[in-house]
Amino acid sequence: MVDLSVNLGSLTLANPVMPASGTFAEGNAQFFDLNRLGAIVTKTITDDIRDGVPPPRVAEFRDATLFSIGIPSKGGDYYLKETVPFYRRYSPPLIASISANTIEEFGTLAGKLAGSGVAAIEANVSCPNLKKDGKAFGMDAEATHQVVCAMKSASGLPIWPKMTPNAGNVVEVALAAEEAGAEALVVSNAILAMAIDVETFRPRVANMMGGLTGAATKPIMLRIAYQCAQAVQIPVIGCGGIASGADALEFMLAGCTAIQVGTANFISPTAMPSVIDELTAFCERRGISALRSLIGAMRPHEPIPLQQGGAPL
Amino acid sequence: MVDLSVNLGSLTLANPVMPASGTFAEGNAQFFDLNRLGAIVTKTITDDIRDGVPPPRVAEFRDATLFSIGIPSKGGDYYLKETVPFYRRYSPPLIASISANTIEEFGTLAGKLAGSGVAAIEANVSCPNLKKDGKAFGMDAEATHQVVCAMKSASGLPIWPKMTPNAGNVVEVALAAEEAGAEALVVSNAILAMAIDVETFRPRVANMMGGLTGAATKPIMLRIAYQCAQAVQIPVIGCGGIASGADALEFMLAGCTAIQVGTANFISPTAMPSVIDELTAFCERRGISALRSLIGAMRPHEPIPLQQGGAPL
Amino acid sequence: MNQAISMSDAPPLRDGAHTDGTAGACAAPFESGSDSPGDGCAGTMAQHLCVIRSNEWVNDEYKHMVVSAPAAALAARPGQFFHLECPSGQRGTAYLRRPMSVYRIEPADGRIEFLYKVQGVGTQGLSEMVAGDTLNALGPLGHGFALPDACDHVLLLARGVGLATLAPLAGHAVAAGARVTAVLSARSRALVMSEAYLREVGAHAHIVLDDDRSSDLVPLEAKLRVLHGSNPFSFLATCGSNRMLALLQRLGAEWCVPGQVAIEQLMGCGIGACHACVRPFRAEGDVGRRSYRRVCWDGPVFDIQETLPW
Amino acid sequence: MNQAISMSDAPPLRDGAHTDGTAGACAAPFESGSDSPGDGCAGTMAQHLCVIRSNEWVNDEYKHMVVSAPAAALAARPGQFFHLECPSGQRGTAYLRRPMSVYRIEPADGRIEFLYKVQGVGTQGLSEMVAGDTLNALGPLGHGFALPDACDHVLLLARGVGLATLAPLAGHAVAAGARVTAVLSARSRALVMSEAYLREVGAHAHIVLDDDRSSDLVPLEAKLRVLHGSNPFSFLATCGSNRMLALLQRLGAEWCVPGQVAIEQLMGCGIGACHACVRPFRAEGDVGRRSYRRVCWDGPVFDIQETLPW
Ligand SMILES: Cc1cc2nc3c(=O)[nH]c(=O)nc-3n(C[C@H](O)[C@H](O)[C@H](O)COP(=O)(O)OP(=O)(O)OC[C@H]3O[C@@H](n4cnc5c(N)ncnc54)[C@H](O)[C@@H]3O)c2cc1C
Ligand SMILES: Cc1cc2nc3c(=O)[nH]c(=O)nc-3n(C[C@H](O)[C@H](O)[C@H](O)COP(=O)(O)OP(=O)(O)OC[C@H]3O[C@@H](n4cnc5c(N)ncnc54)[C@H](O)[C@@H]3O)c2cc1C
Ligand SMILES: Cc1cc2nc3c(=O)[nH]c(=O)nc-3n(C[C@H](O)[C@H](O)[C@H](O)COP(=O)(O)O)c2cc1C
Ligand SMILES: Cc1cc2nc3c(=O)[nH]c(=O)nc-3n(C[C@H](O)[C@H](O)[C@H](O)COP(=O)(O)O)c2cc1C
Ligand code: FES
Ligand code: FES
Repeated sequence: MVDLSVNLGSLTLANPVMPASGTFAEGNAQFFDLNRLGAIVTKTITDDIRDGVPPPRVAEFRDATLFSIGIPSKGGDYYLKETVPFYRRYSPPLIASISANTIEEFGTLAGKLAGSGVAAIEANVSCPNLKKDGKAFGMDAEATHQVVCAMKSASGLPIWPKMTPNAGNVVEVALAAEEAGAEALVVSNAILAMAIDVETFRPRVANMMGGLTGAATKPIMLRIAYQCAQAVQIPVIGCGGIASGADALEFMLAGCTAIQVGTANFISPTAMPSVIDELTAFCERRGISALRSLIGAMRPHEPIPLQQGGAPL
Repeated sequence: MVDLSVNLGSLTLANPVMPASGTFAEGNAQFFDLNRLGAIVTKTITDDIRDGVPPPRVAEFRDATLFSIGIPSKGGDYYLKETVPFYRRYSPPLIASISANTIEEFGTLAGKLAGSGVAAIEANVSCPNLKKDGKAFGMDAEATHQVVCAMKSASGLPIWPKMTPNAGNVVEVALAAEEAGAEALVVSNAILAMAIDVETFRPRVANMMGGLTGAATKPIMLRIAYQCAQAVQIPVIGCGGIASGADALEFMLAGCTAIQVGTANFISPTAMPSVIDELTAFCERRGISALRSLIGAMRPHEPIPLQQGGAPL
Repeated sequence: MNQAISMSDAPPLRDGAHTDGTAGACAAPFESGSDSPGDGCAGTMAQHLCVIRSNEWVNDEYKHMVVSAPAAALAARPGQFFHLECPSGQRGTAYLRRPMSVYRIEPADGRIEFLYKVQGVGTQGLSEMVAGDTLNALGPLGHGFALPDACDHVLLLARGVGLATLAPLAGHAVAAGARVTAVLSARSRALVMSEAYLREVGAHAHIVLDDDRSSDLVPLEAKLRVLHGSNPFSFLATCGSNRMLALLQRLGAEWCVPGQVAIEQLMGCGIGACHACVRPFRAEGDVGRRSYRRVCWDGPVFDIQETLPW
Repeated sequence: MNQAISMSDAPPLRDGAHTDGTAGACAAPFESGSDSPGDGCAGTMAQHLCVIRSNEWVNDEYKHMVVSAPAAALAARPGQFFHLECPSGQRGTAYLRRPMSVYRIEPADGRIEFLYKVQGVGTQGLSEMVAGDTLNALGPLGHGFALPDACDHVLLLARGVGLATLAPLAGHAVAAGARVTAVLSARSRALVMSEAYLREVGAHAHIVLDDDRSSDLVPLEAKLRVLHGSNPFSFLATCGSNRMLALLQRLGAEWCVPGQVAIEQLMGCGIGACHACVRPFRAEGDVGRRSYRRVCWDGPVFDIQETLPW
């Protein structure tokens, strides 16, 4: 029996696999037993009701997708009334994901979720579709710090800010989030990108820019997850292009404690249980009794100085 | 006859197509007549002689590659003695690409190239493999400004700084480069990324991190090229994932004046003449007499307010 | 991927144990606009491994695929769709699945059929599949057509590939005791499909063509008025043309006849999670307010008057 | 992609007009370490469209591909390679090309052959090609083997797929008047390939196996010493094993016999542009200094003493 459990701050998960916010909904419960998951992360909500951006909302590439959805939201009350009860029927901890226009609103909405049965809150400070002075909170270490503080003090719940890969200084933002008391980091959200239809001269998603997600982004997302895991003491939850047990392992070897599966859920709604099965099979084949022993187990190449004396290289 | 010519500051190119630095060398001259190119850009050199990083230097994904080469260089003298004479046999303007450890060294090497027959110099301030306090010049608007000033005053040549997509503030860096007197911007260099072999636990390139290039990166690179083209008045040379005439057009529609072809040269050494042929064919089919009329011709979707009165959406 | 994948029971039922496609299935598995799966159909949505029986060209643009499907997939209703994993083909590999309406469901024969236009990378991959290959079909998904209780005469107005979506409603409506009139619009005679299939299930098929301009809106409207005049429609269903949708909205409002339309949109997940597939709709009872609805989850079949032509 | 693509002239020459593979071609198109193409071979490197004649399994792991190649491709020399565009296969599509040595060149028959191990995505794609398909082969690339002027007895020491690279040197050396001894090392008898081909071109082939431990270094060294004792080698060539390279380096130094080794490395461009394919080498004449050389451009055949086992 392989022990797949991992510790994320105050939470212990049965396994490290959970959905990425916005890529999973109630309908997925039709395809496998949600009790198999390490945790359940819901789509980002705002407290106000939002429609999202106009279609077209998706463009596809050979190994990636460009989505621009714009956080449609039925609001905090609907979430408490409908979404929380739905998922509380399952045992894995329920993680809400929230977004807001101001620091204060982040705090208010987090406070509203306290005591609802939500086990932790993801702070979506990184959504490339929400604009505030053209700059997302997550691009700014100070703003991220404030968001985490506001959410923590208002809710008393574990806060998991989600990094944006569009920031050049992700490590700074990660350190600021840790300092503010974040219990874990989710690394990362989608990468801002665009595409143009050369026949019509129109952007391929109506919002012009969207988030690039899926397999092709994995090497970038892995690099950022590694950089954050190197810098902070709190656990990092890797996200970006994960579709298989091997992908999940790659993030764990780079130092991630848990992982989120996003776009792969669209390709197969049973992607997550498959990832769990593949992690188990890998550990069995390699005789690894506790999956968590692989966290950060990457072995860098030994430095090979070229201009060495007579010693064999 | 379609007019493919474009203006890049003080230079006029017969067409907008040129190789991306480091993806093209003398051997390519075997495959097509280099006189067909808009310009010739050579691999980045440093003034000192460098070996580059240990192998493995390349990892491959379904639609992208991860390279970590590390700027091996035979130095400035070799460049002047061998490389410049080789390419001066061809008519397209020769663009050198240089890198250095300090602002002063950037100036010195640029000065060395003045009067050699080089038509402009690309400033590789963005190479993710060269480290200076762990931060590339191109991540820092002020440092980029200084590099451009130093190169310009030392050489009197047009300076084209090459942006790094790893900076969260690319637009700031672009504006600083413009202010310093750059004649054009190359947008962008490779995206920092990594990959781990889950069987051996080793990074897939020895240097651990490398640059992700190729088709899969195009939507990200296009977004950054668009952001820069929106912000600056000087011409932008798009780069990243371009392999076909349609790809080149996508960057031109987004506001780029010219484009560079990188990894696609590895897949087919005749990728560049094919791009030129496809641009010509597109213009002929669409009755466009001057390709340059397509620069920035993207048409955003009209805003579609959802909560409108009775008017049809 | 060993979760919730059902295998076609081989051999397919060929006689005896006749399972009626309607029994136990529901036209509207989940309440429109709701996120919570209803109880009625829980468990029928799955990734089904269907074995291809045949996959032939019907004309220059369309192929007809017949597969053996497991029981849960056979619960599909007219207007529902499957989200298909498309294999690699000459144009490469589609990253996402592709939605495809059920064109015909024959539970007794353990068979589902698709009629599809070969367009881009995904449908090219589908077109290269041969008998014996396995198709991974996620579904049945979405809300199918819901006929009103008293339903004497059903109009099916289909353009192009819209036919693939409307065709199964013909047999279904006939079985429910209605008269069915199908008006098929196409560029040319060669592109008209399924006339025989529609007649076989008891529908009256009329053809209108671009070739002889009989498909133009003015003659089309005249024809529909004549048909309605001689035998009033009690339900209008359409798919495949924006202009035809607008026409039926106008006529439906004038005649006070309800109707539904099946809509297409680019999709991500197909199961209501990603919100990529939205289109704007008129809010029920409030013509001024618009809101986005998910084609995959709230549709793909919508009330004809609430739908906005695009 | 209409530049510098040459088409195989169909039908291939089958008799008459015998073109000797050596005429007009050069073993070392460009000077090692230089970036400038030499004049000798300018224009022979190109993307050739070769038509597949056959592509068959030779054992459980290896396939043998025979293609019709245009004249410029037929100028390939032993040790040179082609950079192959691999079509999509069951494991997907390789993004970059894959390097493959020429296993046999028959200019008179307009034919080139490859012997390859089916490993990952690229070779899987190659393995699915069938007679009549078109292979896009970039080459011939790199430096082939260069026999010394006075060359009485050539040793070919090959392990596994290294054989594919060494095999064409056998016929070439025999044609140049040398005696050729080939020692083939493999895991088991079933994996020994090309024994017949080597004998056919006049080489003396010896087999050593892991099965019976005859391939172990100690018996192998003893065998080579016996062979050298009875008929001294004037040139040592090897490919495919690090341990065998180290052995030949030691014996070559002891015997004062020159030699060359063909090296593999992951490649990007294959034409000297990207510097991805480097390995460290001892600088000529300076055993202490190492420098990187490009396997594709400065090799893939290198001086045996300058090469570092890895
Ligand atoms: C609910 C539903 C049911 C459908 N039923 C059928 C059917 O029975 N028969 C049939 O032939 N087609 C049907 N379609 C359309 C079908 O899904 C698309 O033709 C298919 O996805 C194209 O994929 P591709 O990879 O071949 O083309 P792509 O390369 O993806 O695109 C080619 C062209 O098709 C358009 N397209 C792509 N996806 C869709 C889509 N989901 N909806 C509309 N247009 C699209 C693109 O915008 C583009 O213009 C249906 C669509 C929906 C939403
Ligand atoms: C100059 C040269 C000549 C070669 N000649 C032959 C030949 O005649 N016959 C033959 O079977 N093979 C030959 N190879 C090796 C061949 O190129 C690789 O087996 C092939 O590229 C693997 O591609 P893949 O997509 O199937 O495997 P991948 O999925 O890319 O990888 C599978 C495994 O093969 C290894 N590999 C991949 N590419 C190379 C490479 N370029 N060199 C060495 N190992 C690699 C990978 O590290 C991995 O372990 C040659 C290599 C070089 C450099
Ligand atoms: C359609 C879609 C909607 C998304 N919505 C959200 C969201 O609401 N909140 C959020 O934090 N991330 C959202 N994301 C980002 C994902 O959670 C995830 O970070 C990203 O897709 C990268 O992972 P992947 O490559 O596995 O998809 C969304 C992604 C997609 C594709
Ligand atoms: C092997 C390799 C070497 C490169 N070397 C350089 C270099 O020396 N200087 C530089 O500015 N960019 C270098 N680049 C980056 C390319 O010029 C280009 O910016 C990048 O590859 C993105 O374009 P692409 O997607 O078309 O390849 C290199 C890229 C590759 C793949
Ligand atoms: S396609 Fe994902 S919600 Fe409809
Ligand atoms: S593979 Fe590019 S230099 Fe050798």
